[in-house]
Amino acid sequence: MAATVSSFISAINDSITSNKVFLTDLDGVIGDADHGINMTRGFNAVVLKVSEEDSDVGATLKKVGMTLISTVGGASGPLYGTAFMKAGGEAAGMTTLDGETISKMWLAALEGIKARGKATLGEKTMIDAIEPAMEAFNKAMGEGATIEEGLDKAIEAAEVGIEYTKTIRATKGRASYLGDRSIGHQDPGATSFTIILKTIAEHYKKEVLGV
Amino acid sequence: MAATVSSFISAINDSITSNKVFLTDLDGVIGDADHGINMTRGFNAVVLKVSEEDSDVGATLKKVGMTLISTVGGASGPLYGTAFMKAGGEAAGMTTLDGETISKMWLAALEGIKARGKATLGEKTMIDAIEPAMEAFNKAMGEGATIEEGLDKAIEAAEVGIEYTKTIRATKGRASYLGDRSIGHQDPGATSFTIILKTIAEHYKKEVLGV
Amino acid sequence: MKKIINNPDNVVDEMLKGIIAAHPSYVKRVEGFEVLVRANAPQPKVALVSGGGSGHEPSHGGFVGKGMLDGAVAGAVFTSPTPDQVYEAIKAVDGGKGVLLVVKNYTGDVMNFEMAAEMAAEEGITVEHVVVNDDVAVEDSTWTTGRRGIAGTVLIHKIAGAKAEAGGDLQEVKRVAEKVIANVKSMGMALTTCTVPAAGKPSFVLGDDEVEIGMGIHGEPGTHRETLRSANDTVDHLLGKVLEDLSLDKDDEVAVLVNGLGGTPIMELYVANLRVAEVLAEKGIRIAKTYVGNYMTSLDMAGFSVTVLKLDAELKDLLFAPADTPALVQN
Amino acid sequence: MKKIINNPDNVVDEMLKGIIAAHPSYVKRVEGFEVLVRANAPQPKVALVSGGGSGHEPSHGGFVGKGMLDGAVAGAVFTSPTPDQVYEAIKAVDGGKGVLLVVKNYTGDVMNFEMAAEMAAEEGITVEHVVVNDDVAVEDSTWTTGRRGIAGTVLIHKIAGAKAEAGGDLQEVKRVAEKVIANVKSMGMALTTCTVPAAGKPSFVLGDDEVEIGMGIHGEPGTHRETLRSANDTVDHLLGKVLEDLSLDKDDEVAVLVNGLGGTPIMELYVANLRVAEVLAEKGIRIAKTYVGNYMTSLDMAGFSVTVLKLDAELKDLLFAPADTPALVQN
Ligand SMILES: Nc1ncnc2c1ncn2[C@@H]1O[C@H](COP(=O)(O)OP(=O)(O)O)[C@@H](O)[C@H]1O
Ligand SMILES: Nc1ncnc2c1ncn2[C@@H]1O[C@H](COP(=O)(O)OP(=O)(O)O)[C@@H](O)[C@H]1O
Ligand SMILES: [Mg+2]
Ligand SMILES: [Mg+2]
Ligand SMILES: [Mg+2]
Ligand SMILES: [Mg+2]
Repeated sequence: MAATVSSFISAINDSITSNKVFLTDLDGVIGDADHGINMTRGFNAVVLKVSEEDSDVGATLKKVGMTLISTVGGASGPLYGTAFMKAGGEAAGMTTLDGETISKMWLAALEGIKARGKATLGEKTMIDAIEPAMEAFNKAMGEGATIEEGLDKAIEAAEVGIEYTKTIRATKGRASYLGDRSIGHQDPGATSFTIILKTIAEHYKKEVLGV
Repeated sequence: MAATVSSFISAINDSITSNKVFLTDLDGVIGDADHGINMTRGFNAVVLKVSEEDSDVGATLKKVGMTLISTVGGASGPLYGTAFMKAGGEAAGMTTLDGETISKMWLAALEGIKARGKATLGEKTMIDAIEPAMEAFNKAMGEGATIEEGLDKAIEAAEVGIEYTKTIRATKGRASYLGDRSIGHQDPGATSFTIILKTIAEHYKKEVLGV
Repeated sequence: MKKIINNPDNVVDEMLKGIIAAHPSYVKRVEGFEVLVRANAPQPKVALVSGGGSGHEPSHGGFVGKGMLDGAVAGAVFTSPTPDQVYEAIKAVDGGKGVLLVVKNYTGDVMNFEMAAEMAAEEGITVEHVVVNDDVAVEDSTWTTGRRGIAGTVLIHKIAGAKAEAGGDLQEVKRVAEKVIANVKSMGMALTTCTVPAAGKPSFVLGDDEVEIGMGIHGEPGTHRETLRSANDTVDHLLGKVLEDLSLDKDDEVAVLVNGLGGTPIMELYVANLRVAEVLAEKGIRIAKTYVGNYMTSLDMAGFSVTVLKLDAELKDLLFAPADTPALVQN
Repeated sequence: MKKIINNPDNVVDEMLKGIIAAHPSYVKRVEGFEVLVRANAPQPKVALVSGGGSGHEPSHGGFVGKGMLDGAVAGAVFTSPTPDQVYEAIKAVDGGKGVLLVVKNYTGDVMNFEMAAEMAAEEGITVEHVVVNDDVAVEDSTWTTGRRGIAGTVLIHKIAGAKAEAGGDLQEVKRVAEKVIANVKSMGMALTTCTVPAAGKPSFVLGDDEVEIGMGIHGEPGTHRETLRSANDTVDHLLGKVLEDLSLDKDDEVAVLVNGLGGTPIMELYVANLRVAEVLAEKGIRIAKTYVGNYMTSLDMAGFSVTVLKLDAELKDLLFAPADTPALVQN
């Protein structure tokens, strides 16, 4: 596997940065118009902390999580930060990942987010993309799919999750203050997660599979 | 003479009120955008103080002047107020006016304004309309003109005065803070005076001469 | 975007430096962090720390000083500060008697302050926190995030700060803060949008005579939009909602805060205050103290909020206690 | 026009009532007039009266109280008050030791206050007046009206007010006021226009990234328009003009006022203040005291002004003397 953790992180940074305005605009409608700014600030800081020498996936993701926690702020900072730290905990000492490890990391990340933010599925948060995406990935892997097939299924499910967030009323996060007025608009955090997921899949296909 | 002082005042109030926005806009360009508002507030108050029973021109104009002083504020309040009071002083006890009295009243008003505001001709103030208008009136009367002919000459001169204020730099009043930037714009006070003068002339022709 | 700034990325840092340049006898910086503490901190008393995203000035840095806050943590504009920043503030102000965190009820603030409290607890510092949720524009429900914290927060700073200054222990200071929270209600409205420097454009768009009722202090939408009404009608609506929630009786005493959102002239706040005073007088409710001005702002947003705090003897005493901070001096 | 008002015709009256409702222990109304005086006026001391058009809040009513003004006269918005109003203020505050009028240098203000002084003199009240002209944006010339009075006026209130509170006689208070006037210089700029309620529309129009430099506080045009520059460049320009006129030497002491025009957030004022402090530090000029906030506003105009007052021992003492007013409390 030629692609380093750092190259994944750097790809995520690029796609988050180029979606800064888009994510911020989404947050402007039902939040406080900073989600893209927050995430960009965080990943810009993360790429400075991570280098090609960082081969231990677990340790590196923990560093990513710590950096996100100390640079993003807002709701997304502790949540994404916790997610990366928990995921890193499942990959301690590893230099490559298999499907099973990825599933474990994903679950740990999701549980970390739920514990920190006290939200569950259907509250119009990033969970509405993360959880169905994880389940789709697990299902595909259970059916003998490859990692890239699993990721493609996950992306499909995350996109369905984004659509779902449009249909519901927010009960957690800043959009919850809007009550019914939050209906009709997609959740910024579910969107940023889906962007990250897509970037991971693309980067995996390009750098690892070389397609 | 059928027209009462009060009917003149009321005509002036009408024309000032309908020029409120115009005068304010002129003041917005080189001042603080209130001249029309100030003058309207003043004459609206004046009409409430003056009635058909006020037959003594001098006493009535003094009342007008006092009311302007206590309602207009700004620069134009003391100046117009003083002008009406001084003019009234020349018409004490009179119930009709002749050309000579009008000349005396005009001069007293002008001198009152100059004493109060310490300005002279050519400083881009109301004086640049009032003084040439008075001189044109006096000249016409000296040549044997009727009052309405004298007023028409005065209006012509006042309008030339307005044009003149466009060409000069203000050295008195709020527009003086602009220095050369005041050039090219007409003086609001010279304009309001000309409106008053025109109204007097029209009302005189309509109500006194019946034309 | 028209702002007196140099670079959106430096605006919080430069603002903090500008505050210190103006008020060196009141506040100093915890070096390397977006944290202001009392110039002579720590004090031998319970310490109060508040904070949140920047853009609400003078909150919170302006209220650091005698009788109010010991530390203020400034996040990026409208973004709650990170746990490490809050943790540094806690460490800097702790004088051994514990630290109370005054947190406005936003998911981000709550999480970041809680994480900081966990970090401080691991270092052996006693930390408690209270969560302010005075905004009656938001439906109150235990199933959701609940209500936002807005301008009423300043009254918690004032009153809990006075209790700490008077030597109250951490539990007493916390009890007083919670009593204020239980008795303070607010609601606001916006005449215009605001512009986050890093975003460079308005957070939302309002029509020429359209206003947003129940607006949050970060540009979050409120309960609805309507055509601008008279000051009296607007106050009647906001104050009505506030009073619905407070259950005041005749002869009850209250404190009033008519708060400007940053872009509204003080003239208009006083016009609004007149109506607040009239309505309360009609109901026989007595106003012990009124604050009018920019206390909890939303950048350049025009608009205001009305806050009413129901007083009892204890809260009233503490409200009237002296305070000496850059943004509020009271004898 | 988006304003929190009821009727443009009542805005001054309602504002004054709103001020009194908020601060009854500080100010009361001279019934029937747009005049606020100290709640316990007259004092057995020289009385200070200031005023001018409304729309500059908290000037001037907000500075009525111990150690500052005894009376404030509120004209219509941006229109100097009439002589009878000023006269009522003089009568209400005179405690037998004479009255000093602090007048900003506008033709209207000067004439109306002078007429009031004449009326009061006829009643046997000793009245003096000083004319504030701190705005260096305007060319200084004895052939013209001279310079405008802007934010520096507040420092005259503070310092001459302290002298009166300390028992100075009318001539001493006037001398101190004139010393401040000789040593205080200001210059401002506007990011946006302002809207006079009775006019109902903006006083002028600025392009999207256009600003007006040297703006007056009534929306009068300034020296020129330019494209918005950085906070630092803007401060360098304004402060540069101010310092050109003050001839300060290394180790001289000054007071600084970074004044918001009403629509500018405090955050931005502090960013500007940082640069003011930096520039003065580079020149070795010492800042004894800094005020940052909305002191002399122009309705909803966004923008700010920079004021520098050169201090000597007497002025410094008086500047640091206590004050207790609705808008400025100083221990
Ligand atoms: N309690 C929560 N649990 C999970 N996700 C949440 C929660 N609260 C907020 N979020 C996510 O955070 C996103 C907002 O992030 P951001 O705008 O950066 O923070 P803030 O709301 O503090 O401004 C939301 O779109 C939502 O997906
Ligand atoms: N010193 C002066 N002498 C004569 N007229 C003056 C003087 N100063 C100002 N004016 C007149 O007053 C007008 C402005 O009046 P107004 O706008 O009502 O007052 P203000 O300037 O106080 O806002 C000017 O257009 C000018 O004609
Ligand atoms: Mg957000
Ligand atoms: Mg004017
Ligand atoms: Mg945020
Ligand atoms: Mg005026």
